[in-house]
Amino acid sequence: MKYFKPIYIMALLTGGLVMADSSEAALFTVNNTWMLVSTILVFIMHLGFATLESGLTRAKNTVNILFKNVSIIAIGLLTYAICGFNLMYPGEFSLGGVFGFAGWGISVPQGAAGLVEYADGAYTYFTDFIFQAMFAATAATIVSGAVAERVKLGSFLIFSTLYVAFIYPIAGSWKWGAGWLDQIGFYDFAGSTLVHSVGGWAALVGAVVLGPRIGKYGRNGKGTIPIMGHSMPLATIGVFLLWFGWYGFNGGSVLSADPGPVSFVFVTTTLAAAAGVIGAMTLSWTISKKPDLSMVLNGSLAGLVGITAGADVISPMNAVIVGYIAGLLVVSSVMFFDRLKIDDPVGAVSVHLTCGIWGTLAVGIFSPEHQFLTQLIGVGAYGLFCFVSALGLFYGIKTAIGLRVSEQEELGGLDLGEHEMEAYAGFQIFTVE
Amino acid sequence: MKYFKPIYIMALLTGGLVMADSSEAALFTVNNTWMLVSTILVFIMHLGFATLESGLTRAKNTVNILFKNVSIIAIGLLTYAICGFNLMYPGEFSLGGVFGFAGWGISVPQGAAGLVEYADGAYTYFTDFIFQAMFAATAATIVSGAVAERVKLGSFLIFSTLYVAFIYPIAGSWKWGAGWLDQIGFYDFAGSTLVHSVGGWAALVGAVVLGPRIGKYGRNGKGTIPIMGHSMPLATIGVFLLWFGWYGFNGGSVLSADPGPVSFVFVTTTLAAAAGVIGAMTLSWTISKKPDLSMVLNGSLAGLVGITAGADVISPMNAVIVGYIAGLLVVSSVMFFDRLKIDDPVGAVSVHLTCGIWGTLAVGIFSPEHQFLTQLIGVGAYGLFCFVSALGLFYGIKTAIGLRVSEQEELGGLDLGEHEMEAYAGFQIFTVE
Amino acid sequence: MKYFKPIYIMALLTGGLVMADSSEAALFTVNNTWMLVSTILVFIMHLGFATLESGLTRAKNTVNILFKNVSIIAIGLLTYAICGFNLMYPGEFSLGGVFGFAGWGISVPQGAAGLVEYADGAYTYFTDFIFQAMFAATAATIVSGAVAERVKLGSFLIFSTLYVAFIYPIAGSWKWGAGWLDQIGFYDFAGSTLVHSVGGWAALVGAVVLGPRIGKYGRNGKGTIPIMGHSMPLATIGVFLLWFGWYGFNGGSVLSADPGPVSFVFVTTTLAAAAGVIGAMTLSWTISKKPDLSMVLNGSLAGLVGITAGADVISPMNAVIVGYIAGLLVVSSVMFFDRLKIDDPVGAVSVHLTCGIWGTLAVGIFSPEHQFLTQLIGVGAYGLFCFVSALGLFYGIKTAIGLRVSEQEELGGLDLGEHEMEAYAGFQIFTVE
Amino acid sequence: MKLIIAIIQPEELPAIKEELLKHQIYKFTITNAKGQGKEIPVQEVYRGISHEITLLNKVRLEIAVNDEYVDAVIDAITLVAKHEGDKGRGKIFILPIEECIRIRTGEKGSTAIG
Amino acid sequence: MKLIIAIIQPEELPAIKEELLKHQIYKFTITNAKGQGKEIPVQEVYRGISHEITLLNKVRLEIAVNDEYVDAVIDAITLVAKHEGDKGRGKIFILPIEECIRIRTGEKGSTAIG
Amino acid sequence: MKLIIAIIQPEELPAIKEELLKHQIYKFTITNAKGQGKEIPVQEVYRGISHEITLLNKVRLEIAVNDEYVDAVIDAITLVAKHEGDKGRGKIFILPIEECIRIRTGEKGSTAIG
Ligand SMILES: Nc1ncnc2c1ncn2[C@@H]1O[C@H](COP(=O)(O)OP(=O)(O)O)[C@@H](O)[C@H]1O
Ligand SMILES: Nc1ncnc2c1ncn2[C@@H]1O[C@H](COP(=O)(O)OP(=O)(O)O)[C@@H](O)[C@H]1O
Ligand SMILES: Nc1ncnc2c1ncn2[C@@H]1O[C@H](COP(=O)(O)OP(=O)(O)O)[C@@H](O)[C@H]1O
Repeated sequence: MKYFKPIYIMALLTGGLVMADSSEAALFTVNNTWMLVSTILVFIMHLGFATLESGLTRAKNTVNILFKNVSIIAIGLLTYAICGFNLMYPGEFSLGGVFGFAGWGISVPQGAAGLVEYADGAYTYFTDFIFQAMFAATAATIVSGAVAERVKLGSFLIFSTLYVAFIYPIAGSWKWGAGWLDQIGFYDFAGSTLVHSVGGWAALVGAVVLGPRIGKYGRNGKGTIPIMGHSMPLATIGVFLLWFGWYGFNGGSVLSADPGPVSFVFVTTTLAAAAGVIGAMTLSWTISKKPDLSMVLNGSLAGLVGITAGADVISPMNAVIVGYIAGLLVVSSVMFFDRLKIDDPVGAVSVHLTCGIWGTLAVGIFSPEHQFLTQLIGVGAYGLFCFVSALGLFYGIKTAIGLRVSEQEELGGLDLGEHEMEAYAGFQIFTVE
Repeated sequence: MKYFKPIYIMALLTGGLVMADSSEAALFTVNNTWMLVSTILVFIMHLGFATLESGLTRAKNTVNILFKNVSIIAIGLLTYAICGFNLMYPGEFSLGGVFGFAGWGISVPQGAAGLVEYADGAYTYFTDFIFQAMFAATAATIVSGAVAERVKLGSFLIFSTLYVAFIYPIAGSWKWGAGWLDQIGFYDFAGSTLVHSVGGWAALVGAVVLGPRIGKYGRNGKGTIPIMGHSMPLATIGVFLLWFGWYGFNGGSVLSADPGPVSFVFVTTTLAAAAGVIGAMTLSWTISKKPDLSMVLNGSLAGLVGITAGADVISPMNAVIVGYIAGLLVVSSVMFFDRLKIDDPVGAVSVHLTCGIWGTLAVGIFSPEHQFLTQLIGVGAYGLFCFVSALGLFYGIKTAIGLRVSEQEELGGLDLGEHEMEAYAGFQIFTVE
Repeated sequence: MKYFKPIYIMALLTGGLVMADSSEAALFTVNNTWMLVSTILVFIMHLGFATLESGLTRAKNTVNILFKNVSIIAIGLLTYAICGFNLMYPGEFSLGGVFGFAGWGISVPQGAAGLVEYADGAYTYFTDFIFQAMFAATAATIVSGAVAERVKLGSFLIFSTLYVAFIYPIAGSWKWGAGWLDQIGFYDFAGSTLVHSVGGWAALVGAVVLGPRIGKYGRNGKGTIPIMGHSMPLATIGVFLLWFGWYGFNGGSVLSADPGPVSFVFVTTTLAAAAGVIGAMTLSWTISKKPDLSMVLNGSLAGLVGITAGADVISPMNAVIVGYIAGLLVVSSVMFFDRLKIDDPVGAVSVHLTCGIWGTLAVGIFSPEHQFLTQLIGVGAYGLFCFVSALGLFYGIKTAIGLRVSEQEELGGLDLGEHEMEAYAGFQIFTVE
Repeated sequence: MKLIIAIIQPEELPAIKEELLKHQIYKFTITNAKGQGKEIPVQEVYRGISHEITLLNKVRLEIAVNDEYVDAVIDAITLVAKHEGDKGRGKIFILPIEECIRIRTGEKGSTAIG
Repeated sequence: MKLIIAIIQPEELPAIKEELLKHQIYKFTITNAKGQGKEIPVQEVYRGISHEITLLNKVRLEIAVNDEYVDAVIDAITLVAKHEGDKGRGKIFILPIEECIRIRTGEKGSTAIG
Repeated sequence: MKLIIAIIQPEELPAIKEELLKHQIYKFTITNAKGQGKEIPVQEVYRGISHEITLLNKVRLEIAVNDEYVDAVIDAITLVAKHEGDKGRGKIFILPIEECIRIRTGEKGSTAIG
């Protein structure tokens, strides 16, 4: 028989694991394991974002985008440990369902309290923290795509740190932390609003405050000129990884491995994503006469964002409808924002905000237990809070240290400007047009 | 303690979860969780196919290949929900073990019937559906590689839709749906024949009907000219992701998390893949004098396809032999089809058909419980059915709307022709030779 | 109800699965399932290495690096089946805690012995083998990065085969096989020393014996010239995949799915990785004035390697410190080795050796149960053994068949020289400077 | 000695190479180029925006020859690349070369060129 | 007929194109080039080593024109690309063309050039 | 003024740069090229098919100089790139330049070239 490595702290940790009988222990273990697997799946979504965003932008800004994505996850995880977790799940609110804070740092409840009793035998304190921490960084990452190719690195990192450390968890506490929106019956299963719209609003504000990239809306008013992403394979890798991770994002949001709900959520999530692809394909093919890969990729994400709020309460058939409509919406939304001359290089606003709102409202439409009006109130409340916060932060930073790189740096690329580095050393890349 | 998001439908779903004791619930939960994890793993194989196929073809056709792969999975999932699942698992056959249909759409058995009783406490109805649905799209994706760089997008999408909606599930029902081949004792554990050969036959027919790419078999009879894939890193990513996903493909086909069989399948699958690499390496190094990465990559897939039919009934030692021979076979097969001037850009026919047949027959050789002759009958029956169906479909589409893009479009690339888009905007790519 | 595929060997395997009650079976199943999931996660780390290493080297050597990485995993798995597993876990030592061998091949204990009794109901024999086998190939892969862009393919493959078949498992047996270092209380949870340093020492020896790449340390003593990696996206994909897989590497090293320890390990692993990013960012930004993506990427790996030895015995807060210091160390170490003119293209020595040593010592600092001195003895013993073995092997191979490609081949690239193939056919790549 | 610079369509290179070989001309240098001329612009679609690309992929072929070969080169290229009615088939420019050196030997003049 | 070869900064191409168009000049060929001149070298940092890159990205613009257009081309380029005090804005070289052939028609001489 | 076009092996560029610098020549432009000549073709193997590649990677070096520097450039290049017996080391072509303009200043003629 093989030898086992002794794990000292294990004894300490499992000391509390005295359960009525060992079958409870088994159920506890499988629930917890599924939550950890979901955590890993949500983690890899950050690679999905990194590759999607760099694929849909130009080669001269690739190092910059990758750098931002690697930094954000690190910052997001650490700030969530420092204060985010305790802002989002304050236990008690000091300010009537709107603000609460359970103290700095992560504090391990001793013995069984942190383990089996912590969540009625569904998962441990540590599992709870790490699963939620992986979600946190997502909101900031969404912004990164919309402000790409022109935002100063330092300014963006400051914005992200503040947004992810304070705005995201406070907003989250209103619903998931049992705050006021939860009390009035607002529903958002895995975060169409709490994660995607929260990121999407900041993305919108960022894109507006920064203004469009040079050349996007024509020199001398020559109309909108597409600025092609430099690598469709990278973008495709990103979308598949996001879809892949979404099984943890939605599946893990069941907060246990309960076979019924988890498998149900898998089905709705999958069908919505597939329908999003078809929705985006039909609309973009009709409008542009040619099948546009970048739109179809966005379509699957649209379907996923759309079903996220109601993945456990919308039937498979209706999930197809929600996803299909999200696919239509994302294409229309991209074109709409272009008409407004709001330049969002990767379509982050259309995917996460437009479809996040749609998904949240869809719960009010397709789930009999939920009310459209309450959902609308939730959407409005989050919109207001995030819009104002993001605007405040962006303007503050703009005033203090500036937001946008110089014209010359933008033309030459942020990789050389901000990093003095190239993403594809040796490759011949035409930097004209 | 943290707050739990209420999940309304969960109550409904788990209402049926009244089990003899909670230990059965725990076992049910872990079995179901493993099936869902396997589902996710099979999902990511589609990214594996997308990257492998685009890596092994030219840069000018990359958008097209990615587009096909994103579409196919969406189409595959939706058609499987509409009719595929009920064709493949009809319950009762209306046509003596050959054809049966359980009705349109996915119909959730109410309460416990759809949950714990559905599969003797191994997984829920939803889990069954979603796991099988992920398999379905695979067959069409295999075809995509063989017809790459010259097939019309629309024609291919029509073919795939029909093949995956009808041919794949009907063929599948013969064995996995308890049809006639199952009754005579034919064995195919995870689909060397039911998935890989079914895709492989269509790939072969497609490659033959379309004819070779311009320039592949020499201008003025100058012999075979290699058309190099444009990105070996992409191809390598594809192979690793496929291998990764295969643990769900084979491991999930145990249809429970039973420790013995699942871990056994992991060992045979892994060793066969490794032996496939070595097999392809030795043969291609001997023949070409130089170690050919593209062949070694195909070698690992060959080993995986080869072991798929018998991963649970072939011993680890024999799995090495099966994998090694698959590695030799794939190299020989690639060269054989080139001699026949059948142009298969990514080697899909050699990997999935040649090794799929080999793997199915290997069960008859290495597993005492199974008979070579029965395996041969199965291989023949599937071959006949798929060949004829694929030929019919391809010829039908060819007659109706044409199959192949114009010579000019092929030379300029399908990305510009079909999509008016470039995969690598900004990069300098030489389109000569 | 759906039909189940019969799995014959399953009956055989699960025949032994007679347990006190079914709740033990459930716990056994979830433990085993988690170990298998961890196995898959460790598997995908090999794609992480492949992409990281090829991203950080030049385009002209990409095929070569990919080929090495695909081969190594195949070789590693097969040799581990042949002798590695039985060298590493000999059961009894024939040479007092230093060397033992349990015989050739993998031998399945019959019935319950190979299943539930094998590891006290934590996992089966097969699971044990396959999980450990995935670790084995890692050590050789680490070397591959340090000797990249100049080592002969054949020579490297011979070195790897011998190192992974004999040196790694013998060294491993000292601790994980319950050998002498285990007996004196040395601690290495998941392999900061047993895996990473063992690979790191060979990487160092390889880099020294081979000498630097042409042009790295200046023509005419012009100082150190950076040789940029050709694809930052590939490198980033590699790092994220490694981090992703590390949840299996560390999480699986708990050797069960026990909720407390596994979730604890997830938290320490994650925070150390995040802190490593910040550590490398602050130091490299300070020194170079510009934020260096390649350093930040290495930083996260540094944090991960650093926490690996003590992921279960170091508190989350201290894990941040361990990770942060690892981040500082990796940057300093890269610059240090450059000063010594030891050319390590991907920083393998700095990540795996420097931080592997740091992590092992950190256990002696941050865990009250462990002694700094014992840890130091362990580090020293492994250093000596690996250094001498690697030196012997490299010199032996150098004498017998040579280690380094010709100058002309190095300039033209190993892809053409060793493989007669290009990684990016069609792309215009400048091969000057 | 003349330097013949021809801007051609990328897909025509293999045929031009074969044609040149018939005249014993097999030494040349090519670069990847983009050209704007009177050719029909290519349409590109990306994220709902359609756009005309006027800078199209070309190959720039450079052949240094002794004067007596100039006509052969022109003939070879025009033979292959001439398509009645189709705009944007490219141009050939003939420039004078004053001296030519074979780097390997240092040899100069008209014998060095081939 | 002259061949005008201009080495310009990549980001100035769109403006130069517009300027040329004002003079009815819209046919040209470009290639991707790297140039070394007196421009301030770009700093690159990689893995703790900082390095000066002196070979910078340029675009090589080739325009064949009849003699009377030469000044217009020079004016258009210098107008856009001229920045007082900033080194490394590039060069224009004028070379003689002896003959020009339109591949499509075989047409020669000064009418073939446009 | 002359335009010196040299087709060289990519790996020889750094040494040629150093040699040119000794003669105070440091301004030049390079493009990535592929050349076919008498050099030994490279063998490529892909999926069991072996194939001869005759279009090999080259660097195309362009240096505009005043007449008195021509010999120095030729010497620098041939010195580095000359390998007895080895085919395919490349060619140098010397073309006349009629005019040279420094874009930044509009300055013309022989002083503008450096
Ligand atoms: N005057 C010119 N100077 C430089 N390149 C030219 C010139 N005229 C044509 N070209 C090149 O030739 C290509 C085709 O030219 P075009 O004039 O459209 O062909 P055609 O004469 O057949 O209509 C252009 O894309 C450009 O690259
Ligand atoms: N004599 C030359 N030969 C070839 N290319 C040149 C020459 N002089 C300048 N160039 C090209 O022009 C670019 C800018 O040249 P530079 O002399 O630095 O500009 P400026 O004259 O404005 O200082 C260089 O990078 C190089 O590509
Ligand atoms: N007449 C020519 N015109 C254009 N390029 C040429 C010519 N001759 C040689 N070259 C270039 O020089 C390279 C080497 O030429 P080659 O004649 O083989 O060298 P060598 O004279 O040393 O044998 C070729 O690959 C090609 O790029």
